[in-house]
Amino acid sequence: MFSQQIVNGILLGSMYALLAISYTLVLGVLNMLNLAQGEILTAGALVACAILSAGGSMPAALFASVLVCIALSLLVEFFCLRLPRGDTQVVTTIAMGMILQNVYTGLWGSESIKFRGLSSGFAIRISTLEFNATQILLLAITAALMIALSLLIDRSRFGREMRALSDNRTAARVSGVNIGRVTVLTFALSGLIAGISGVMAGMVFTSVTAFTGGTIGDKAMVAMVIGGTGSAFGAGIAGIILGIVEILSVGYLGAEYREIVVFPLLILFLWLRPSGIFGKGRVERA
Amino acid sequence: MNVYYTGLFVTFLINVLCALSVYVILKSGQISVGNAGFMAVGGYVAGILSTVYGLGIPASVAAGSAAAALCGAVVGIPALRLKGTYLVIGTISFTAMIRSIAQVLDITGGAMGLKGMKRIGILWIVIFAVLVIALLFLFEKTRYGLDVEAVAADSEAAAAAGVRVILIKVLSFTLGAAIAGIAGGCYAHWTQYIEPSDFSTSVSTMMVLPVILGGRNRIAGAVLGAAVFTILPELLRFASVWRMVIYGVLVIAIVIVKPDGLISGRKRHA
Amino acid sequence: MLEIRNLSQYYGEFCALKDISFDLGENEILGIIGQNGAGKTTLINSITGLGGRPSGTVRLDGTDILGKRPDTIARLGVARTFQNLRIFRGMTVREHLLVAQNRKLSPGRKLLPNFRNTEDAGVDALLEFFDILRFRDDDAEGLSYGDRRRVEMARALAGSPKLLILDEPGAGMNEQESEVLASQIREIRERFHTAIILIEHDMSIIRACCERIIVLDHGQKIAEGSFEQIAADREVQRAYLGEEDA
Amino acid sequence: MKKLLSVVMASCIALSLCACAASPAAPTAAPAETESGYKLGVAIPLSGMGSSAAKMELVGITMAVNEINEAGGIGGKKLSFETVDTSGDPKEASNALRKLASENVLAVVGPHYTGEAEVCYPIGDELGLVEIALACSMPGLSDGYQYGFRNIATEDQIAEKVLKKWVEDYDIKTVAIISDVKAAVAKSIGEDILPGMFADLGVEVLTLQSPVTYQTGDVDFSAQITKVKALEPDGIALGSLAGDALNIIAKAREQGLKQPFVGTAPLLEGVLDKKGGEDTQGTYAGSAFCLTPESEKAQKFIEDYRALAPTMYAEVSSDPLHYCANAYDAVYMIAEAIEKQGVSGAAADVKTDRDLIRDYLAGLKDFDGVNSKGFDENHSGIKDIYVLKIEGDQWVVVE
Repeated sequence: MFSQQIVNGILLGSMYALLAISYTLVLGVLNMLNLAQGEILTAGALVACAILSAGGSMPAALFASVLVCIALSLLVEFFCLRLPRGDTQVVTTIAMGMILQNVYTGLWGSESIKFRGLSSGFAIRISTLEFNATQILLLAITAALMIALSLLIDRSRFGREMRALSDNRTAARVSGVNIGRVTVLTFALSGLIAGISGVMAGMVFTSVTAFTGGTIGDKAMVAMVIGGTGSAFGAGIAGIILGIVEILSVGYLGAEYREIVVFPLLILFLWLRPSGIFGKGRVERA
Repeated sequence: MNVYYTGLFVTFLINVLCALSVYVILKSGQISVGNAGFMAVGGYVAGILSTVYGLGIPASVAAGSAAAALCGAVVGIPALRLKGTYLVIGTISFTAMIRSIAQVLDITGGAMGLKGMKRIGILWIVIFAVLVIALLFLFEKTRYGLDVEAVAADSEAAAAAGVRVILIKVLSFTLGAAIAGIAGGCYAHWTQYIEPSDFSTSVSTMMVLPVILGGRNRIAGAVLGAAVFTILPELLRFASVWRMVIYGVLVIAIVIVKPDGLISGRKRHA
Repeated sequence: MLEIRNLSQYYGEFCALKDISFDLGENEILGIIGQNGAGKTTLINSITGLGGRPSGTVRLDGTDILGKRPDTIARLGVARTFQNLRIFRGMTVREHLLVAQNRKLSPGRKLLPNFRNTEDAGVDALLEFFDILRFRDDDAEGLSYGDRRRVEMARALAGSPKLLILDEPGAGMNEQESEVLASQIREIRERFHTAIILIEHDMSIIRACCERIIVLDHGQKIAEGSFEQIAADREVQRAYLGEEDA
Repeated sequence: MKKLLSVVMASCIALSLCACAASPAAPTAAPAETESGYKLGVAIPLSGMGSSAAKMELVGITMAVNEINEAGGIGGKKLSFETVDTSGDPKEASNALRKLASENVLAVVGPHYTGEAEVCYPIGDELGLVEIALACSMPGLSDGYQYGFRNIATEDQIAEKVLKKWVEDYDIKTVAIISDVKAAVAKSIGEDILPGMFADLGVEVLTLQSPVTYQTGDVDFSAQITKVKALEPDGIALGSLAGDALNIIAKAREQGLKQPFVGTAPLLEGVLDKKGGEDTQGTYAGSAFCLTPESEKAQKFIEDYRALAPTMYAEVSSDPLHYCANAYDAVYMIAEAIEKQGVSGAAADVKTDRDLIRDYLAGLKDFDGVNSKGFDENHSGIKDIYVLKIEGDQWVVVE
């Protein structure tokens, strides 16, 4: 049973990893914490769920979810980053999260909606462990995303501009980085990831509610800090570690101990190493 | 005053205390989105003292506030190392930790919450609120108030001028936490039932929004913000399901139009 | 008054200051000159505790202040201005001086609501001295560049320091203003009994005020002496006029 | 000048807000407020978690009020009601209660949840205002309150009948219990009621030493299902709300668990039958209401509901749940109290009217309602319990 719990931990962890990656992009590059990110994921999940239950195909659902999430991310970028002044950005993203969550409860109500996932019975059995199609897909996508993003950030021109912006905003502007373009693209990218994560969440948890994104969002934020800002790889690994820690504490201690384990871990990191395990970004401290 | 308006008035007073607790910390340049955690400590300690140990309500609210102040100092010291976004994450996770502790312990009633507190007199809540406002008003007139403003403006330059920056920052956190503790104690004895989910992250943000909305550099700003935040939900009751959506849109609109809040004038030192 | 022995400062492998030593007597005005990036500001940042982790020894009137927190050092009587103007946003000129004065008051006095009281006399005199009394209750942020520099100097002096460090106070001043500044600096020493460390590019101010001058180049002290001595020093010429096969 | 402008602007905003607050929100879908009528209060969570159940309750209340008024009202006077949304939050519920009290309502139908009732019952006693809560089935909740009632059977009454039938039908020897640790009523079912009942029935509870728990609204149940799978029980019992139950059962089936599930009243609140599909077939639960009742009064209620519901809310389900019947009967019980006690309804003697209603309801044991008979000495609802099972996409009565 222990090994199966580890597998459960990895699967839950990769959900946190996916969202943590989209968090760390925005925070790493623009030093802005988008607390509405969880709710954007929910939008993706709900849209995909609606399309699937209306008989649409999986690719159609995935495409629609990504489209909606990118649109919402750009909305957040405009109303919560570009317009308001520096220190009120935190407040505006929280307000945006509140708006989105209540729109979902308004439209879809507060019940959980069954997510018609992959119907293929395909599964791999390794000794006692069993991975069904959804779980394999999730692991593949998480790994692919972590590698792709790390390459993007380290190798591509856009990645270099993102890193320049995250190191020193004024220096970046002076050396010709088009701040506006990079900001919008970073948000669009995080929207893309949120869209994919939304569909994955639906498949893994087999049902979606208006509150799905919120619960994953809090944990993803923890993973992002522990993993290290601006490092997709770090966020990914930390997300998975967090998933395992949570599943084991729920499995062996009981559900009420779940937060007790996760949040002190975060505070320890914030205190000792705010830049996280793989943190590249220079962390602004007192 | 009939029953409904007294209920609303008390909610207003508690919202004022909550807003002021964020105001005091924000005044020293630190934004804390975790004051619901201090409020929880204040509420639970006061609740337990008055139900299990039979302490008088005002005394237990004061004790709850002291316990919250202690937490404020404990959070304030590591907070020195964090700025902006990281302080927000740190304070959010502090509240989450307090919530999970309250959920596990038996003395706090776990997930079922703490009940049986007797009703606090409205007069006592008024006294606490007026006391806090008066103290803050006077404190801002003193030279320490000036130090706080300097630290918020530029902590390095303030240090170079001899201001004890670390003392001021930790003091602000402690004071803010104490005020949130009072709010928690009053809330616990007014609704006579508290549970961990009463102190969620969204409650913390509901404590921050009034200060940013009303005006973060004037006590009057925080009080006005609290008034707007008490009356708005009652006004929007007709919109039931879409109430919170309008609420959120309003907040974003005001923050963009009036970044300094409704009252943004500076107060001069006599 | 101030003893500095082999003060060094490394940021990672980059060596910002290397083995700098010099003394400063009571009421002496010491000039520090050098090209941009020579390490002038890094030096005074290390002395006033705003730099990284310097090594070596810095003693003020016998007490070791290296590595202490900036506010502790300030309270020991060291005041400074900043090269890039650190004005308190949203505070009046008078409030700037009151903040610096606060460190002289006992905690008890600081808790009294400060109605019009005697400390104000000191404030007004300083504002008068720097000719900015008329801006007394205006927001300091709104003043002209030169006036904001004077506010910084007034703030530094409001805490009645033993040692005043001025970081390019003359930057951006015309001929006439520089002369006024030079005379003010000399008068500060007499009226406020402070030793002064003056970092400046404007040689006219340096010549007018400083008995002794230190020249920094690439984080090292390459010369020390009176204005005439360092003007004649070959090393200084090489540093200033660029490589030249002497 | 700029400062003056912002202060003026601030004060006029504050003023306009206070002015609007004075006029309470307009009542919804209620017949016009006649001068000499009887006025009831309704406090249900129209927004937030319980919104779909609350909409059903409002349909039931509106049906009862319309029927009474069409039949000539009470002694010729019309009945009306004012609705306030509690959004399922105890603090809002207490505000709503105080608001209704200030409107001189004679009694309140609501609140909905256990958490809300725990806060509102002490306030109801303090204000002297009868409350008939609709969906808080935790045992002992309304004990000792004078004005606090609830028109719902307690969990232990329901569990007793359901478990016995479930154990017999599926020949259960060992059971695993999955229990919520957050929602009060689900937690008390999972931790206090189920273990004891199973012990009395001679069924071994495998999760006694290390309980399998989760928190309301969790998104992932893989850890819990893996643990239960390893125990290999004959059946699985749920101390859960409907939403979580749907997720748990779906996850269990996905991991290959075939065992039958059992729960109590909360399982009926959600859409376990409609949305469960294959996964939830054969799941047992209990309630004080079913869609194929014998009494024609209940059958008429269901038909009337199906007629009125679509006109009020597009997305509310066409099958009424027991909350709807609880609310419907609550209105009739209050109306009966008004009639039998000669309540005047005038603003002057609202205090005495409220006490008359309380006294009547406290002694009401023989009420002929759709699914209500009155209140026991702890003010909990007296109901006959039906054992239900999911067949197809419906809860059907188990003979």
